[in-house]
Amino acid sequence: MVAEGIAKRFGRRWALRGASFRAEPGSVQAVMGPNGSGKTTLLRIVSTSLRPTRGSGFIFGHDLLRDADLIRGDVGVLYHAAGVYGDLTARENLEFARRMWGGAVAASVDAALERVGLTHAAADRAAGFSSGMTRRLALARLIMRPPRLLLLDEPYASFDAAGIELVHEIVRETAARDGIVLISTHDAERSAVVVDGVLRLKDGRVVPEEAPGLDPVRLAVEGAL
Amino acid sequence: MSERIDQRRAGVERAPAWLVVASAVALAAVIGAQIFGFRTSPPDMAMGDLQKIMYVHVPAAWNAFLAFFVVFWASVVYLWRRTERADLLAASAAEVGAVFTGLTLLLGSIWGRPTWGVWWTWDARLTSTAVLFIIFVGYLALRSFTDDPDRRGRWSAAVGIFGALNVPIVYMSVRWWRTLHQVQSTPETLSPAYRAALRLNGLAFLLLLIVFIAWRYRAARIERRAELVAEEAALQGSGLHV
Amino acid sequence: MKGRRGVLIVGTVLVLSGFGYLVWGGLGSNIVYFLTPTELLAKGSAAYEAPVRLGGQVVAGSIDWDPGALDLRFQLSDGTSSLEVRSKGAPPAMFKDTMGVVVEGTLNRAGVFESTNLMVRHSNEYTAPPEGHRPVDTYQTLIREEDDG
Amino acid sequence: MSVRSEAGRVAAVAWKDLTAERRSKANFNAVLFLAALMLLMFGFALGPDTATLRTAAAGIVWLTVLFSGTLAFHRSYQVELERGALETLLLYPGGRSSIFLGKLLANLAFVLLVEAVLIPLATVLYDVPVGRVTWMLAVVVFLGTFGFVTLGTFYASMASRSRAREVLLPLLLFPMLVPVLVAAVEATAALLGGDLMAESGRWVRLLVAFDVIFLGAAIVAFGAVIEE
Repeated sequence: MVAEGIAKRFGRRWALRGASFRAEPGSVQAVMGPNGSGKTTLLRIVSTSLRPTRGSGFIFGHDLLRDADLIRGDVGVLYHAAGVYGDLTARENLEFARRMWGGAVAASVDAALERVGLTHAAADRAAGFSSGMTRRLALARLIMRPPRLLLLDEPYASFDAAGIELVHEIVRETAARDGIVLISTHDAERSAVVVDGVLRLKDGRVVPEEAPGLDPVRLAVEGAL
Repeated sequence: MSERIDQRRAGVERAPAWLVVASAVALAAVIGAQIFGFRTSPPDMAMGDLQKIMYVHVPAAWNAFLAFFVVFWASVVYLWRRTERADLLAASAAEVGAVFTGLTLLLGSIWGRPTWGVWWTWDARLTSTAVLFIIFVGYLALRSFTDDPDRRGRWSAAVGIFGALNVPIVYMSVRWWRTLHQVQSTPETLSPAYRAALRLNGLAFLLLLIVFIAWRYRAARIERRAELVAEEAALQGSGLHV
Repeated sequence: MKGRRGVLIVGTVLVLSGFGYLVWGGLGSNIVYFLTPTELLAKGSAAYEAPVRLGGQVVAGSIDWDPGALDLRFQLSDGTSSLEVRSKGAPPAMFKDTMGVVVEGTLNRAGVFESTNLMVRHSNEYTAPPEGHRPVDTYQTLIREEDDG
Repeated sequence: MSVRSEAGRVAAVAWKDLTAERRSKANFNAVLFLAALMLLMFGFALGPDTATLRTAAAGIVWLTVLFSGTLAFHRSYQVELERGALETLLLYPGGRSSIFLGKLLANLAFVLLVEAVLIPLATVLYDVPVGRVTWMLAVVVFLGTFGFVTLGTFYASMASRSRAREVLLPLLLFPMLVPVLVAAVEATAALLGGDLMAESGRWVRLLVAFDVIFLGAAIVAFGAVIEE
């Protein structure tokens, strides 16, 4: 994955001002930076949800702008807003996702619910879920159809220890399949156990790492400061 | 600070010579054609000098339709190629077209009062012109409510295309619905005394339309360029705001 | 990309066939804007109390206008048969003998057409006056008639 | 990207929207109540004269459907915007026109259900005899509603994400609906009035052409409109 000079403008504000980076298949990158530095925007652009105002990129050999349709099927996301329909039950939410994928899934709805520990709540409406449960439901979607490009936005928020372990399992599985993982987070300590490198964003640009190959734990700790 | 200066510099850029000349020619053509119309055409049998309204009303209507055709065409090009120029051209043509349509409606109303006895009547041509006017007012409103240039371009292109597609259907449906308005005048039904003047005015207004669109398009380009310059400044500098 | 092209083709075909149907589907031709008195009378008993548009020419000398009661009666003819039309309210300025008019309303059991809306068929001809004619006269007559209404 | 898998996606979106609607019900009841109220208010505004009401009935019913149905279109996109669902929805593979068609079907079912209550109510309130023409009337109602819902679903995808959404949707949608309103009202009125001038067929054919044209344009343009 290569991104070159990605910039995005919202109205009169630049959220990104020319971010460039590359990520190899099988790697896990932490995207770090203070609030408003453009982390979420970067993930949304890479996921093809947003078109960059400027810049270009290639993901798995596909042009980010021209072939967004081809990239889309390989992308899995876990965002703040979980993309869960409150009026549907947990099972119906996953059933909807399965049908939108055309029925081809790696894990069944029940298996996915089982793994994220929501079997007991399968028939409950998602509107009544706690935010942790809602995000577990979104994780179940990632389990049903493992993506090649996994994008996690603040994945540690509202998860308990078991939930975080589940997130890390999914991250490791994706990397093991030669997928790419980008994790936007403030929590350097937690992410340190899975990440291979850090993309540090400041004012909408990537700050170059002065010495690549440093101990990821140290880098991560610095990022938190 | 530097943004302001750049904007001003962009603003004082001189208009191209052809546009200035063409504007002068268009203005002279409209005045000349109007004088020609008043001089040469005798008062109409039925409505007397009121017929002179035709020399503005009809050319404005023709050219408004032409402007909306430009909107349609430019919108299709924008959705196809995503070239910003097409979006700006569509917006310029829509603005000028809306003004011409408004003029047509206003004069038509003034003309209708003494001849039909009413300011407004629910016939095919009036109603479809009014609907067309509202559609493109909606188009302009949508543009003003949308900040992101990319989204603004895509949305207004869709509205422009739908609006243009709707025009013939509106016309057909209201034509069956009410058929009070006379059938379109053709050279055969129009006395030769009026024909030349009407054609001359049609051409003069066409020139006016082109010049108006060109000026609006130029202004839109300058606005965009100023925006881009400011964008560039914000990109280079430390502030996140344009 | 392949799917998008498919959608583009299907959509364009739909739009074009819709317009094709409008233009060549015979929708525009053989439209009956109004029935003539002969046609309406031919409907027999179905003609009564059903909303229709009736068109024809005002029979010369048949206009009976009562400005006080805003009551207008005249004979409408298509050359073969004629019907008595009764209309409430002031007629349009251009309403006069031998003018083509279209009225909307229903035929009552008494055989009188009760009009709710009277429209003058406005000619699309713009004619220069013959030599020596003073168009101002015609024009002023129009205004005056309209003021009366 | 076969036709079959796209059809599956259309069905999935329609099923999802309708299930959500069935669960909450609040929206359906609110729209229905508003529509019934409008029928009553039109009655009061036009006076108690049965003949007047009967003549105006076709126009009143269609206008009521238009005003109350517009509320349904916003909700159709509101559920997508509440928890960032739209972004996830757009990441599913396949064409965006399937999302449009799915939403179109759900909205169509919604408005037709409202009409199923509204129209019988109107025939009672305004004393309109429909016995002889029920089937033709159903065809006219379906075609008119289809055109209305096609444009409504399309325009709401923009208006509901815009700043001035309450104003913008009617401003964009209503002038576009003039032909469908005219054709539907005229066809309905002609049917109810005995159709002496054989006009209803022509209006029905115009409605068909209208529906086809805007369905075609909407599925092409929707992809460009919905993306960010």
